[in-house]
Amino acid sequence: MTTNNIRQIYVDHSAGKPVDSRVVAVMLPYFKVLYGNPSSFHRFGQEAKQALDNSREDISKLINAEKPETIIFTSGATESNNLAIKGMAIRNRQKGTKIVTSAIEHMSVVNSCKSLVRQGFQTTFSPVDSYGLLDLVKLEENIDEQTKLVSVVYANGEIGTIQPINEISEIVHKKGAYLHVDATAACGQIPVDVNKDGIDLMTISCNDMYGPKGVGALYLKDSLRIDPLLHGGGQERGLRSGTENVSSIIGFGKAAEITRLEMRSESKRLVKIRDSLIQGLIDPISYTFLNGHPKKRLPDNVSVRFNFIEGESILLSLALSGVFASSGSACAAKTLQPSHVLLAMGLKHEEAHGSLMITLGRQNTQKDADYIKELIPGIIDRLRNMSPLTPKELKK
Amino acid sequence: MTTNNIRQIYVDHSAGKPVDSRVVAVMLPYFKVLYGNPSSFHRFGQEAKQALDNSREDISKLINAEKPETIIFTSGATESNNLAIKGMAIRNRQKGTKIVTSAIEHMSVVNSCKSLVRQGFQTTFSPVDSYGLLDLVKLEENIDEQTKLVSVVYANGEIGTIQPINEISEIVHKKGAYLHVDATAACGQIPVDVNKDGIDLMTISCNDMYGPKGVGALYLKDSLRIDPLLHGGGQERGLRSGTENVSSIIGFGKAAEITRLEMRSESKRLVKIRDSLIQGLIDPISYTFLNGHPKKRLPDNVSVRFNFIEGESILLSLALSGVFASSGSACAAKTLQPSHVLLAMGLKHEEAHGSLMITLGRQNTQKDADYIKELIPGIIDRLRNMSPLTPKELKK
Amino acid sequence: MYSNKVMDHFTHPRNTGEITDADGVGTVGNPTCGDLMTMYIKVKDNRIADIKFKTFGCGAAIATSSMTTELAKGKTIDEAMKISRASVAESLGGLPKVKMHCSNLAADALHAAIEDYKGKLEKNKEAKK
Amino acid sequence: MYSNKVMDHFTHPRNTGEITDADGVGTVGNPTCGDLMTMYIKVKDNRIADIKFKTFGCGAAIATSSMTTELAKGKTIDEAMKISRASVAESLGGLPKVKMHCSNLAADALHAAIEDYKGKLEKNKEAKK
Ligand SMILES: Cc1ncc(COP(=O)(O)O)c(C=O)c1O
Ligand SMILES: Cc1ncc(COP(=O)(O)O)c(C=O)c1O
Repeated sequence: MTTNNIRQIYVDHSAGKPVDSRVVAVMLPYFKVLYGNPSSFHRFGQEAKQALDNSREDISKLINAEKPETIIFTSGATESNNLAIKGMAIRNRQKGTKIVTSAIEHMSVVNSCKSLVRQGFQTTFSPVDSYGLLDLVKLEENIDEQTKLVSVVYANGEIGTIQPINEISEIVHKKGAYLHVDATAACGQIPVDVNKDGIDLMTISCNDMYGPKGVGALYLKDSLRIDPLLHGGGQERGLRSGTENVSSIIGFGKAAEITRLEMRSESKRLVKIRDSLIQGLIDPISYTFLNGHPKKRLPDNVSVRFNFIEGESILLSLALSGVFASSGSACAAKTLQPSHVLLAMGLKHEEAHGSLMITLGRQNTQKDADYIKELIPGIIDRLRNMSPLTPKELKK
Repeated sequence: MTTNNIRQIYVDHSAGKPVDSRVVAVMLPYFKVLYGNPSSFHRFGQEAKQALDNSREDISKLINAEKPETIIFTSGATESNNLAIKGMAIRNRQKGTKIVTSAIEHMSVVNSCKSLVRQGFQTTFSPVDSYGLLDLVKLEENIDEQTKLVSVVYANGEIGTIQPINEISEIVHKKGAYLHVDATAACGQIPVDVNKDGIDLMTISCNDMYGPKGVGALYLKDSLRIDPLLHGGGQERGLRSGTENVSSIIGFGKAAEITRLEMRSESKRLVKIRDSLIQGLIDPISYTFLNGHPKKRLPDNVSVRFNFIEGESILLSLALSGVFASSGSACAAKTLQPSHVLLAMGLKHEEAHGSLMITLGRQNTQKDADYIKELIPGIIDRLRNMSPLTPKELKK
Repeated sequence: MYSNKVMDHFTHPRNTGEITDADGVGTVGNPTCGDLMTMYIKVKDNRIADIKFKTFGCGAAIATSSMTTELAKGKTIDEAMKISRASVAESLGGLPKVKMHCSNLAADALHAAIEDYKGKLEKNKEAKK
Repeated sequence: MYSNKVMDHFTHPRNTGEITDADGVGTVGNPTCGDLMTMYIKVKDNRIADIKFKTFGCGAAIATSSMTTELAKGKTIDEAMKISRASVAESLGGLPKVKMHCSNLAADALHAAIEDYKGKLEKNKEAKK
């Protein structure tokens, strides 16, 4: 990292989070001392295996799973989503070949569904309202007898809106389908209870709980069966082969434990900062709007759009002042398309381009929010003055 | 790890290796300081991305790849094997639906091939001789016009035999197929050169080079195209989606660099210890044989079989004396089947059950070998005395 | 990802704003795609006497707009028509590959403004006839 | 993975060896599967006066063989027939799940040895008639 003297405020936590020092501490012995393969017969192996099982237990506790064995370790949320969707779809192909999902899913869900087209599956992307909440009436209509799998994001990290998973679960089960929930962004920020929420499969990300990148999990309800994606030595009850990423899984367990103990107070803290930031941007700056739901919202998420300007130039200006955030703008992404999530809520392309996502984390304080609130109006003003796109009343 | 006073000699390196301290050192900053997502626009992201590219370069140098972009990061050797085999097979299904592989492949190759049966593929497992060397005449016969993919292990970690990849490559290419090589155990121990060896796709494991578990790579020749296994955000040129396991990939790069610089001298050192150990077991103990080829052999691999006794009880006895190894015995494995690799060389089941695999590593010394040489005869003697399976002349 | 020169033009863009009595105005791009630029020119003795721009777009779009105005100012109409996307990018010390096409419209906007000016000139001549 | 008792019986197996003039011999298992056991018994006054075993197999196989001989020694034939796989495993403080079936053949070997003894007894009686 280039060092310079300006203050550095990282507010892109939905993209990547630092690993908690307590997590790193429990990982280190597994690099240098406890480096056995959990499949090995001797104590190096058996102690690694025991540690994996402890992590399984920590994670199952966090989500109130019926037993530790419901947790399958993967390489991350993307793999968990792929495994859940393809594994369930292919396992149940005789019973039905339609998948229903929402219009605001992460690309790992979208593209997993699309990859199944060649194998004879169809996917329906169920719509959301202007807050990003699933339209439950339409959802119910979309689930037909051919539908055995419904996949819904618990909360989308870009807009922060939290879905009514409980109600969705009732609809899905009434219709005789299974519910997969992508809880990548939600799990760790809000209480997630697979039991109460009625979830059959659930994607969990480790880095989103301040654990290492490169590891994730899929919760698979005890009685359920899926086809594996990765074939091999039969690890993870045959559902996910490959030598286990032991050190990271140990870190995952610790991250889950810390989250379970600290989430409630940390989320409360973040909600305050979040709301002060949202108000501090929307109130003073004209033509500025909140993306997503004002209340049913992830504690870390501030997603706003500034009309008449483009997101990358906002990010660039922020970065020059030491603030690192993200945008729904096409220019800031690899795809050169504005975020499909923002468009699904009914935003126009140019509105999506002007979106700014600030996602808070454990290191952020109210002071950071205050600094950002002071900083942004000037940036917006400068860019709008350069823009040909202002409405009459903004023109100088 | 339970501490006790006896000396601990870990000789199960083909199952798992400690992570080199120099590797851990370069990983740590990526947990706590450089935790950006490589897809992020700002400097946290860009510096992570730069670091990934540096690792790609280190790995491509080690295997003499034509350019860094030929390296695709995965979650490990199992995923690389799955991606290579399924990705190539499905991409080229119009051209042919037969896969040829060997009878001594790792289960991740075996089961990847088998998983394609449902999609209309067939697999032929080409035989090996009593040293575990591929029968090249049979291999050539097995490759027909329907065969677009041949997958061969560079060296199997259980028996240590190194295949003549160069000759295999000529046969495969003459027949118009592509060659995938599983170099999990080989890469890091012997010089591997995708260019000289004529390899089209190659699986590389990170832990096998004293890097962290949970990360691996697939070398994919520049002009080649495969179908992805994991769909999503389009990372790794769309061939492997999912947020990159940054810290581990950084460690992977460092591990590859260290390997490139130190492999030659380290392998020389190991070969000496290995050969002294092999001689020290085979010469004094009757009815004891080497598994695999005596010369074309991985530097770390000591694989022997003791007739009339069973491997798990050998392992147990060794562990009581502080030596941690592995066995081809069914009892030491999850499958309750003796190693298919040993059986493929023509061993009888009871011979396979009595196999002991010692795989050496950087921490092992000649002293360790001497200790093991002293220890084993007594163990074998004791167990044989208990066994009903001795031939006439061994009976007391 | 951007060169120092790009960052300089992004943070201190030259010649932003409108010319209300412009001799030529050119607009290119589309807000739907994330880029929209308007160039205003004032022509005197066949030279670009003054030039201003308004840009909706990313850092590259703003910097290329700024650089284009700097390159064009004082040039004859013919010389200004020779300013190309490539020469603008080059003057900025290069642009990231992904930005070369989508956000490098400023030269096009300049050309559009000049065409507009020429068109008006033609009309005036017609009118005078 | 093994209990202390299993490890004790593995490291210090009781009653290993053969009885050359055994009254009954029982062999079960198959080396192909990785387990083979032979039990030798000496019977006096309807009691197991001496017992020895030979076992090819894993730690569990050796320990259960040893424990079985210990349980059987001194018992009457009828009592010894009641020694089961479950009671052997229990006496050892439990066995790993995967080992419960494949490597817990010692009770079967004991029963086979007793059946062998009974068979011989029968034959002897027949012969005496
Ligand atoms: C809702 C959601 N699902 C899945 C993913 C994929 O996570 P990863 O890239 O870590 O595999 C993300 C990543 O940001 C996400 O936000
Ligand atoms: C030759 C070979 N290929 C592939 C693998 C699979 O490696 P992993 O379990 O790390 O994915 C192994 C593991 O030991 C191996 O020996």
